Amino acid sequence: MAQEHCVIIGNGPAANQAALTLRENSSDARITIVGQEPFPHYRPHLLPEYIAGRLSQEDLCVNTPAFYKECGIKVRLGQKVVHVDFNKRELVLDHKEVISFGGLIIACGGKQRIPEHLQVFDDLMLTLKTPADAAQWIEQLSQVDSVLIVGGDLTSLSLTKALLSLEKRVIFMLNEDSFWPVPLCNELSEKIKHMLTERGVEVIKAGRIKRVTRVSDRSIEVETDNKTLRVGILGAFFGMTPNVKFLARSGLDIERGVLVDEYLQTRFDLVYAAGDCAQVYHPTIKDYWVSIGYQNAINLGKIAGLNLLGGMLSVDASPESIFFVDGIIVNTSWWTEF
Amino acid sequence: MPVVDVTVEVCGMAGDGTIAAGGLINEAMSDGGFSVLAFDSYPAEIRGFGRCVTRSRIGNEEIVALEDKTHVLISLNDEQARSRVPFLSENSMIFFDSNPAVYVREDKSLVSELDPETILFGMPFNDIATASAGTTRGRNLTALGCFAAICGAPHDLFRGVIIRKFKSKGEKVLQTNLRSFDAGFDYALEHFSNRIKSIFLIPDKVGGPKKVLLSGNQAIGKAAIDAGLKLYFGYPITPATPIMEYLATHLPALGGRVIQMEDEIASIGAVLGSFYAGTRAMTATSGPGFALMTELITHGVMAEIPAVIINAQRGGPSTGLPTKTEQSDLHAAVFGGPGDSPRIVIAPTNVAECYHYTVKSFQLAEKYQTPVILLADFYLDNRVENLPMPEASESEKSGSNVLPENSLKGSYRRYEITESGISPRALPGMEGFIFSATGLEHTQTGVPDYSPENHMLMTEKRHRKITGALGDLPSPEEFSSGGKLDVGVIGWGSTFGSILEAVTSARNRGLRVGGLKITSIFPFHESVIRAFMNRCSEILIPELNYAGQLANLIGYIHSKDVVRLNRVTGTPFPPSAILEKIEYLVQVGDE
Amino acid sequence: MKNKDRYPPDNSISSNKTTNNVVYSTDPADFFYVGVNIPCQNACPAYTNVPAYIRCLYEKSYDRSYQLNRIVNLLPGVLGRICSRPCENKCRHGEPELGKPVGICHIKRSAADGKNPDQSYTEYLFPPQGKTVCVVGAGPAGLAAAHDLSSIGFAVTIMEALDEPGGMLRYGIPEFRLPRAILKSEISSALRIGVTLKTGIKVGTDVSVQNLLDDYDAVLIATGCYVPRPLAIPGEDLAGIHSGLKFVMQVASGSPPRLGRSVVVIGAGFTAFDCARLALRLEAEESAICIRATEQDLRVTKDEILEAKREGVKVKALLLPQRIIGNEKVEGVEFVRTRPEEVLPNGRRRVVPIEGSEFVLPCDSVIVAIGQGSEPIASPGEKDERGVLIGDRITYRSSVPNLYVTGDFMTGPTTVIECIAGGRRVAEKIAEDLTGKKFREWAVRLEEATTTDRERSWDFIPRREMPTITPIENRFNSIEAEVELGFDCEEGIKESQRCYLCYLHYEIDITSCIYCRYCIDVAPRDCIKMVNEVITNEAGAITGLVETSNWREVNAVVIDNSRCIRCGECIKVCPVDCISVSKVELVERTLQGRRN
Amino acid sequence: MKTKGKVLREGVHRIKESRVFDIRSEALPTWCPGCGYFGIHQGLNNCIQKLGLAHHKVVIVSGIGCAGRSLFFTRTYGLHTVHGRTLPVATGVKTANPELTVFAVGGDGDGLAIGGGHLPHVARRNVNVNYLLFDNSIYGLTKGQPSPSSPVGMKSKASPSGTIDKPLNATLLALTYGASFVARLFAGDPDSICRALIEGVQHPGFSIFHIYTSCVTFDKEFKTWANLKKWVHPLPQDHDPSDLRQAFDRVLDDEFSVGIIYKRTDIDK
Repeated sequence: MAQEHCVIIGNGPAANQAALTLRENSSDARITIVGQEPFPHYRPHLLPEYIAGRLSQEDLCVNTPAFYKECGIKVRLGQKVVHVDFNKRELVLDHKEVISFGGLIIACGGKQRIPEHLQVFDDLMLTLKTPADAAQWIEQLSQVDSVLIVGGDLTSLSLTKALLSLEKRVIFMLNEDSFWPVPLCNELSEKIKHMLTERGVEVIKAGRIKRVTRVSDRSIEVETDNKTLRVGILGAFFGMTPNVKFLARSGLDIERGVLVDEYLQTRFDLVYAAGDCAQVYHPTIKDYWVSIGYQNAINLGKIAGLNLLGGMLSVDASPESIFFVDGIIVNTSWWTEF
Repeated sequence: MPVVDVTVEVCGMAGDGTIAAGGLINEAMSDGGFSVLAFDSYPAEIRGFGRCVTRSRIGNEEIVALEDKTHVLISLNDEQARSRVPFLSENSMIFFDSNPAVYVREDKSLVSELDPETILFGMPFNDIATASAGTTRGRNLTALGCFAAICGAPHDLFRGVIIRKFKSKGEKVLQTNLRSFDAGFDYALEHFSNRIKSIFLIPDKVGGPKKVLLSGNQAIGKAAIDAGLKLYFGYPITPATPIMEYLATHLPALGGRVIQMEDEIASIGAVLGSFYAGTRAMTATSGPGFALMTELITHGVMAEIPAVIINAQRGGPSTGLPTKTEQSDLHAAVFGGPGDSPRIVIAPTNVAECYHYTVKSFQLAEKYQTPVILLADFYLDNRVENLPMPEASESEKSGSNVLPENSLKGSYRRYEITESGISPRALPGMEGFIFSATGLEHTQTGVPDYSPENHMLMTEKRHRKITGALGDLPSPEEFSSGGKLDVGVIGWGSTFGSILEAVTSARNRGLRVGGLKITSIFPFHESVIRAFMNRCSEILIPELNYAGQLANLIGYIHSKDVVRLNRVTGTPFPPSAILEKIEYLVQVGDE
Repeated sequence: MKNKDRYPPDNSISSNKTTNNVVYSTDPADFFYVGVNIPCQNACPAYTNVPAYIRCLYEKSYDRSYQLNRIVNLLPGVLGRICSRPCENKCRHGEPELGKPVGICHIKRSAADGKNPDQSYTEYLFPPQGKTVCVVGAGPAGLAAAHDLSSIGFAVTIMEALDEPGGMLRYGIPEFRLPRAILKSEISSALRIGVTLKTGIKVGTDVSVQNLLDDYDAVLIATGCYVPRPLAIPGEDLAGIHSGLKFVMQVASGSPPRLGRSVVVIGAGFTAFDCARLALRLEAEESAICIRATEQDLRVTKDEILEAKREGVKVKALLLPQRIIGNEKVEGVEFVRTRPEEVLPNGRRRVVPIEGSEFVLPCDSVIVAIGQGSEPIASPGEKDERGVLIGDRITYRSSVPNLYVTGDFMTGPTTVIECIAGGRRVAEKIAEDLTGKKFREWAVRLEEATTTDRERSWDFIPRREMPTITPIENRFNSIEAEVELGFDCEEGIKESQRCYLCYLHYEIDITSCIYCRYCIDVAPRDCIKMVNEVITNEAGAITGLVETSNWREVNAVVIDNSRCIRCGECIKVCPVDCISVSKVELVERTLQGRRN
Repeated sequence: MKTKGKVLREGVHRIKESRVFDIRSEALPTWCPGCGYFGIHQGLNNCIQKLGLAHHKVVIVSGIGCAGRSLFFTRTYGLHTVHGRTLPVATGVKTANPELTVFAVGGDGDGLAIGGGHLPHVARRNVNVNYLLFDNSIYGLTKGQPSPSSPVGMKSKASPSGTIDKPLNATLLALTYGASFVARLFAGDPDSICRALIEGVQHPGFSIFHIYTSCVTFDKEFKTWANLKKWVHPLPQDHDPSDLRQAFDRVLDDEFSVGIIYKRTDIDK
């Protein structure tokens, strides 16, 4: 293994932790990180701060390119994996380059989840996952003064803070689907509602969204069961779903995410998954969970790295941070921040 | 306005439309008011090991040389473009086809070579082009469209140029190209909207005189026409062919003719014949062809028939490196050929000089009745600069040094020995001046004569004539703050641009350094050069040849050995290399 | 009728006016070729000549396009809506890097929508054979069999237990997916050639199979699968539990049961999705489908899943029901988590329940749609353990002379197109058994072509999505409203342009090739190869190419038709015209037919 | 007609068995895809194979130009000379070692323009050199200037208003110069090239093969594949190659009849 080519799909916390772990424990492995985004590894949960102007893009970055050169880790940015052939042990990039791998760690993270019935309005909603998204927010915020947030998840809360600091009018539609990843039990819903209204956010209940239309380049009309609202920006926050579409035909077990055992191993030799894209089956809780959040990602990345090198570490289920959402169990380390 | 200084490369296989794409970039940027210096290199096989690269340095201040580093690379063929990766600057931008016909393994892929900080713009050029125009023929334009969109170059700026370039090729071709370009432009806007970089901020009003894009070859062609060229004889050879092609397009309208001969031997012969009969003619060739010509050139020296020969130098002996640049014909030009055969050799250093010295060559050739060789080179001939349209004054062109009719006093001596060494020239058809020109050693009347006295007299006369021409030749030009200099850099031909850039940046760093540009290769201004050398503690002569041919020619003038800096990479001299050497010399000088 | 002699008596694209030289081959190598190189036609149980009918649609000859379907599938309008589309999974346009598969099924519907309504289809009829056949069951299999038997010249009677013909199509598929008018008209066009239809007769009770055997020369049982398979878990008898099929049938006959607020559907097939979607059209507010494996493993079409989700249906994966909770009325279902294992040969995913991962999903009613089994009929002949008559998968014979079985009744639940194919095959067999003659045969039709019929730019047309009723709310206004609206003429043609026309076969004549590689230079992908050797199977069909880039070893330049996207660029440039194109189609030929 | 699986396999196998391509280089030719030179290359290779010539006993001498590259793609002894001087060098090789089979190859520019002066003399001397003149009527390597065999009026960057010089007819020249074996061929028909070469090689004396071919990259109008295929046709059955007068008549009447046009029979071996 040690001499073979270890490829890591993804450039998030899990991916980078995995890469560094591999490097620390195997000096001569050839390591490549393939990241879909053009940005170097950054801290996604700080994006709202960046939007608020309190951080620069540099502040978001974790390491410098030079750092990776020193570690002898090849980083490919803005390159998308479109297919993985586990028999030939090759992966194909969207510009049709074929890369062979000995070991593989899938840590491609999650992508913004939009409920099917809202997908038709995709291009009218803003989400927040990448610096590119942030740039869009910054650009549009300069022109509008009101924002409607539907769904609501942990990102949306920190974003709300940022928006308030920019003196924007924020409306929060709390009852769109479940609050994610935390199930919106009344007690918690009240807690959040209180927290928001205290800060001057209008929290409304408006039922399902029926229609979204752009009336002018500065305003969008949102029609729900019982309301019609005009706002500058419509922000959709339904949390993450693992970003594993490209594995569909590969023969890997995919449900919400890549199904792995507690050692993060897939059905294939030397192929592991870590971070937001892994759906881990855990014997102690007798169920699958998808872990969300920076800290979890780092832990999983480390374990995947070590196990790929022959380790037998199992992930801990940290039961106190597990929630049942949308038919799957979610393990997050973010929610405790509130 | 921020300083713009960007080097853009298009790289592809010959046949990919690489050169065309590069040309469009230059035109557009020139129209946009930038100064442009561009240089293409294309292969000896049309599709063989056929790498084509165009490099355009674009800036809003004057540009005298190429940059070593590339900031934008447009790849029309990834396998070829891989070779350009080492030349990329940090955070460079790459445009490449994201959906090539076949899958590529990691070790053959362009992208795999790149640093993470490289900014990737992968777009399916082929598909976009085909989808928009039904053919992949316009994929180079598609790539250009993407480039234009991303770099914030105005859409209509490029469209304007494309229309100008292709309308003659018929509506179909034009539309194909426009559609392909637009498709690329729109695709980029749609898919990379968040990554647009406004690099090329076009100044609202373009200052100064209207500039035109000229290659060295075009400048030479135009100069010849302005100088009253009537006949051109030539044989296709890289890199001189474009001169013939330029003249073939423009000369006939002015009553001149371009005649493609069966080889260089015939070409120079016809040129001599034409001048003999009093018509200005020219031929252009490169090393191999020039070698064929030497015998007839010396015939011109001997028979004192004017001729203008352009030698666009390329690389290596024999067929050598037909598509690479080198300055290794200096010896051949000055000394090549049988016997003592002094001839005038001039070497321009930029496109403007290509123009003015070509004009001058005709004047000198006729005044001194001898072949004049203009030493250009691949880089100088094919580089494109934008400059105000050059014009030649009457005094620059005029004078054929032919005796007026009925001016005969006594008997006519075609090869009369005079103080200047210049003999009275007459043309066939003039009454009472009948004479025979011959390549045999001859008397003042042109009668063959091998007597020792005669040969000594005549040889001496022919040399005196050439030395005397010095007064009419462009004198060396110095670039320094005067006074004592730690290092003096002397150069010629296309290399001098790089020298000037190096010297300038050295001076900006406070070094006592100066440059001397020599354009008169033979005869040369010994006294001027000596004066300069005496003020310098070190003399550095960078040349694109192995032997240091200029150093060999003028080195003896310096009190101590001159420092040679020689390169035979086939590529233009990188300013950085010269700067490095200068700094080194200054250092050792201090110790 | 003008179009009578416009086309040859087989389902091939070309008009028989063609001067091109045509050959019918039954060489196994040619069948193999079709299997590999015309993936869509090969994937279709009825071997529909897909490229041909798509091409016809492009040429706006809707009638011919419809007929090409109708020859092998007597319900094109129906299948154009509810087919399970095995062809699209195999479509070459869907290969990685080539985009999405052609909307073959949608185009089929366009042909049906576009064809001249009062243009009745030309049948190829044989003289009367003076024999009688009784077909039991008017579902897709029965109808297909009855139609073919009748066209071959038998006097055919169909006995149908329910009031209307169509079987599952009529009762098992909700109207919002399949409007009844379409079904009616296509069934009557199938029966118009002289089939007698008797409805409301339940064979086995109203009349015995033995009687039928006495009255008819042959009897065919095609009564399908109507016996819901039970979950076989505790609590299945509680109130509020419905069988999927029965539920759909109740809705279809206008008497839907009460469901309550939240519905859990157990099952992974079309019926399960129909139930979940119907539930939302009735009183239910929440409707969740619970599947044992993952969404990946679902057999229903992607559109089906998407539309269901857009309507608010939730899909909950990796769940195995353990028992149903509640006293006399359903209160919830207890599930256990599963872990997916390997994919079984039958394409199904094996799952293992995870010890101790049980949990309860509360709900008001449960719909069990995990498939059905055949209903035993009192009849002579060998039966299986469930008492269902056994039929031979090749001969379709039962152990009793002149008694045949087909369709889902024989195979268990399959797809509509499989049933239609089965119906046609059994018809052939019965005809052969009764007359000792062969009436139709499959052959590979090869025809020299001159043009490629395609433009490269068509390859970049994006797949047209099927327009549906939006906003979603409007779907719930009426329970019949068909959700999919169908392509308009333009969309249909645009989509049909996307088809690569894989019936085109490109070939380089190596005896005149000069190896100049011009074709490779213009090829859009690695479809033309420098080859050292060609590998074939014992039938003599190409199974592999040994490539090389060593000039010394390049023995031939070969077009790999399994990679070729039929763009025709190579033909345009070949200096020595050594590339030929021909049309290769799998067609069914009428052997001694007579037209009516 | 069938889908030719078996046929194809056997065909390819036959080629493989014949080892006809052993003489090729490993590297792919650098000619543009579609270049007619591939056809000639094919014919030459087949000829060497069919004659069973030992590869090391074969020398190919070539000039400058695309045609000049041939020898890099054929594994025999090769000598790449300067522009237009092919024939003299080939003469030297042959006279120095008569045991060698010598092929001289060059384009129309190389053979009719710069080297045009050499053809008459090598023909006069009747040196046993086999000269393949690749005639695509254009300068390919210098990007499409007119060549001596370009038709009157051919437009190019070097002749924007069309050439006015009459084209040379290599076959006619060869006859006129007294070449003892003259064949005119078409690059699109490697078999007949091969057959003619075999006869030419066996012919004791100078043989010239004037081969019409196409430059797909620069000639879009004149000698395109389409046109050549239209124009070229075999010599009439009754043509008698031993009759010089008839040969002249053929060539004068018809520019595009291909085959062995003249073969002097009165040479003692």
